[in-house]
Amino acid sequence: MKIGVKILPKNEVLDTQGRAVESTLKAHKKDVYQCRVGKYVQLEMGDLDEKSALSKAKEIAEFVLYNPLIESYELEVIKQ
Amino acid sequence: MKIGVKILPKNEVLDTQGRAVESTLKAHKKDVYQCRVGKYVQLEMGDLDEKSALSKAKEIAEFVLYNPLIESYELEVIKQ
Amino acid sequence: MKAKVGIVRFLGTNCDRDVYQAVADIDLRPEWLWFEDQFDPKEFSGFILPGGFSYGDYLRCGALAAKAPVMKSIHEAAGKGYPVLGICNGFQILCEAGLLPGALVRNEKRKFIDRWVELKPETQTKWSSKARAVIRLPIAHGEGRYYAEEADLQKLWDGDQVWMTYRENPNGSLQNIAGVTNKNKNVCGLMPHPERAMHEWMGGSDGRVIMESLLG
Amino acid sequence: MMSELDAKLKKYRLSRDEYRRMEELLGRAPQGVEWALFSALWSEHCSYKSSKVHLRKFAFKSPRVLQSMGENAGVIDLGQGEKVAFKMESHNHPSFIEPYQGAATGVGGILRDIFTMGARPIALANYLCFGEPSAPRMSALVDGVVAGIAGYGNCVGVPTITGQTEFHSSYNNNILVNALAVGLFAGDDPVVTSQAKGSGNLVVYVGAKTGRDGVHGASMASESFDEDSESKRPTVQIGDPFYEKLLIESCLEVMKRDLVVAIQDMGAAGLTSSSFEMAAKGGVGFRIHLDRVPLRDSTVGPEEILLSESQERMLLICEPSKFDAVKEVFHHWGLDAQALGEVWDGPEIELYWRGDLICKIDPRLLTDNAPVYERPYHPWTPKNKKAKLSAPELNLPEILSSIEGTSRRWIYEQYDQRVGAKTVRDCEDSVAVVRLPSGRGLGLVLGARPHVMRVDAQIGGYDAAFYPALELAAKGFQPLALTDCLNFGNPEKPEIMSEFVAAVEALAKASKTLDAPVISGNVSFYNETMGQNITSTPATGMVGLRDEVLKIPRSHFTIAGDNVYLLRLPGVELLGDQMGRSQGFTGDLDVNKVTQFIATVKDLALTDSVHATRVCGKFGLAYALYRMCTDTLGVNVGSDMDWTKEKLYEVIFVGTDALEGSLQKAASTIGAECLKLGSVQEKTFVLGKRSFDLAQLHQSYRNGWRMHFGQLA
Ligand SMILES: Nc1ncnc2c1ncn2[C@@H]1O[C@H](COP(=O)(O)OP(=O)(O)O)[C@@H](O)[C@H]1O
Ligand SMILES: [Mg+2]
Repeated sequence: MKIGVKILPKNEVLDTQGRAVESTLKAHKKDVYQCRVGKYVQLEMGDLDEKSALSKAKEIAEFVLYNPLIESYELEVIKQ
Repeated sequence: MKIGVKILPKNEVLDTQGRAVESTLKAHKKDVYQCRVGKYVQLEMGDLDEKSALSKAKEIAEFVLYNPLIESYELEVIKQ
Repeated sequence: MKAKVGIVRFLGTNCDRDVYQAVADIDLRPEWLWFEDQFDPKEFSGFILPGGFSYGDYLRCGALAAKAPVMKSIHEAAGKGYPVLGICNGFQILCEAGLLPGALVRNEKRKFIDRWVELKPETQTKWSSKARAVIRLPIAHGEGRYYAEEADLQKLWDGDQVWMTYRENPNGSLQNIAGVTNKNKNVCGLMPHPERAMHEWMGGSDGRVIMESLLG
Repeated sequence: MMSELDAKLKKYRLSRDEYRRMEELLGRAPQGVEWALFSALWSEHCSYKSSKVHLRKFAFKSPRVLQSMGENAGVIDLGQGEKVAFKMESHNHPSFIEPYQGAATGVGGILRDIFTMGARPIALANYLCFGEPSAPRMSALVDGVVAGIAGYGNCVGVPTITGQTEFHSSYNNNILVNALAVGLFAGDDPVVTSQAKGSGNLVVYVGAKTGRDGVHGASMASESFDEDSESKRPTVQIGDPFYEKLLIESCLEVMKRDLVVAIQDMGAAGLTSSSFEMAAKGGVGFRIHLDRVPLRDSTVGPEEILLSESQERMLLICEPSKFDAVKEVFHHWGLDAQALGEVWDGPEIELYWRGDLICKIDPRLLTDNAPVYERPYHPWTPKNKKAKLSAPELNLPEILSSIEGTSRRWIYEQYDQRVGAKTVRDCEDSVAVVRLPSGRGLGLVLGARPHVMRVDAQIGGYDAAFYPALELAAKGFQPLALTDCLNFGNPEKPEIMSEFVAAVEALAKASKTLDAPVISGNVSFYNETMGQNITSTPATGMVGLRDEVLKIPRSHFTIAGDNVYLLRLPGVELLGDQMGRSQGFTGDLDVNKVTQFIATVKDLALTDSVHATRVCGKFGLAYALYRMCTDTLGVNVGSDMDWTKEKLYEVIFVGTDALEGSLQKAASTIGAECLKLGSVQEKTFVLGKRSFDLAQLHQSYRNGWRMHFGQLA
């Protein structure tokens, strides 16, 4: 079972990368309204059912993968 | 319309961050089989339908977001 | 007998030997503390978490190191009022470990910056009893931009917890913050590197102001 | 039948002659993995087959040299118990394909060459040649290469203290990325070699697991780029500076504790080159079980294991009784050590895969018996020698904002220049200096100036040693030794080979007269893309020594009122093709005179009356004077001079009145000229009849980079 952890910076003050991408896109006439750049972590959990995989992933995310002061996260189950 | 771009190091390419996170998790008895660390980009595309949003996101991803030599990516439509 | 100063080494820490030398230079006794071990703070007069890419700065600077077993002892020492200093990556680790408020995020221009900067000490701490009006130290970081939510920033100023500010902001730090301290002023974090400014031949010796505060 | 052979030869990048030689040496046709072994070890990159006969010209005896060419890095003795190892290496092709990882792994590779000798890396430098800023991909290449060097060096914790960055259209499709590293042996640190010894000793693999990274990389690097290079791409090698840091600490520890017999990094051609070279040097054989190699991906097969260039791996030989201690050290640093097999009397290397012997071969067939070529070349005849050069108009603001002339701060601000706490002078200075434990200064400068090479390969070759030696001398350092990285085009073309031979012979002669031997180096041929060859670029790195570090002359003006002098050796005058000027030179270069000039400059630079010095270089005197200005201090030169031509050689001295006498005396002794140019003044930049606004000049110099690379700055 694979779980994806999507992590995004909380507010735009922090997202210098997102802003840089926005301005590159603008310079090349590929504007978007907003671009946010964060992290994607894929956890291969082995033989767990969906529920236990999600709960273990949540534990891991909160243990170390994200910093609540500056980031928010979301989990997803990855279908093969 | 929001599109998410999930970017991960290609399978055959060494993932330096994933390797370090994996061993930290192991040291804390939170083992996973594998951990890959990449980027997550969220594009706010405005008033586009799903199909055009996806095709514009694809163009953007290939233009600037990912490095085809070492990374692969996937798009997702983000439901509000 | 000279007082022992504990210097914490994580995997990847790369300013460890420099801090060791700086402590020896002011005639104190540096002693290594390994990330997997714990220790009794009583044997030490202070602790330093050196700078430099623990765990490659992977995931988030300082995040992986903050979970190491040695941090339990650092927490304990901090709680008991021992002087604890985090330099650069050490500062990031202290923030990630919750020992100091705020976070250090990527520089505004997204590039690593190596440069000498001028700093203004804003308050006295256990690490700056002899501080002057302005000190000059080198910075070397890619993620040194101090961030805290607005209300928390106000609390920092109100609580006299802003330790040092940049005279000219190099990295986009909120309110020019270069270093902060905890309420007790025994735990301090600083982005610039005092250990790289210990002698005239290094280009300046203002780093002594900070290291020598351990001499009491 | 024949075409099958041809296909095989093409795949393994071997020639028909080489095939015949393989048959002869083996007494039969090559089979199985032997193809891969020959392909890797007989590649230009590993075998130096086109350069070997000429590299011998560098050899001369010097009591200072402890290790020289043939080992992973050269080592010199500095006296007082201190020794340094240093070496320079190219990573041109990989950096053009993937600039960040290419440059990063270049830094990682050169560091391994240093610490594998037992030296702790203390400094890095990089020599970069890029194309025109407007060339396709160029700004991304610049951005990626610099970020890669910074990313690796900063994280691994070795300061980057100097560098050189050149721009020219000849590099548009073939950039150069050369990295240099210096390592220090302090106290009784042993110098460890790669010579395997001792039947029954273990062959041990340490570091990262093996993947398919860079398979066939060595033979790729030995080929010109063509349009289908794109499709031949192997898996990109990813560097992990964090892992390298752990390797440095653990390897130094096992060497210091005398737990290993020999050690070598797995660089180009990975396990193959390390094991075959170690065995051949020691005159022993190995038995290696390839299936014991730790893999990142279980589908990697024996041939790929042999050729993989996965980063951050080392091979070491240890006595069986010490293996547990070795394992413990690596384990402490979070790494694994895995025994692959053992040393035996040999002389063959036996390779096993899942119990079967798949190859048994004498390693010397692949190393000592690699082909050697005398590629055709012509004796050197100068093409650009002129009777007279007319000086171009001085347009200083234009020069200062040109890509050749503008500030490199954007680059070096991204490098940690001070980690290690030894840096005395950093990238801002023309000579970088680290302080040795004895309190003495070790100076480091890079040399080779492509614009001089384009004027004349022979003068350029001399200059590749003399210019850095003079820069060291101007700061009071005794030049000690050189490393080089010879970047050239296709050696099968006689005009390229002629430049190679001319430059190598000139460099060898200059190094001999300076008594500064070339102790290590690297050759990078085939820097040719679609028929276009790069400027022949024999990059060098030179180290020098000085007794103390507090009185080193500055590179900029320090005190208003100081006198400004010029010490000039008559000889060669030169104009480079920068900014579209036509090029050429006049006069002859007298090797002995230049050497004497350098020695004199060094003695003068040690006198107390000297406050600042600078060697004049690109763009001539006016540019050099500008580069000495600070925000507040400039210079007033009374009379008009030749502002734009380059003279080989001249040095600006700045200091008190007392300086004049010693300069005059020295000048007359060695047949040089000494001119008093003027004096240091606040906020002034006056050259004869012209007066410039210093603040505006600073703007040109500082904003130039942004003009050319707007999106980066
Ligand atoms: N790639 C680089 N890495 C580090 N430092 C560099 C690099 N390129 C240039 N520099 C630094 O920039 C400064 C200016 O370079 P250059 O124009 O060649 O002047 P100089 O004549 O002083 O060497 C030098 O001191 C050099 O150390
Ligand atoms: Mg230079």
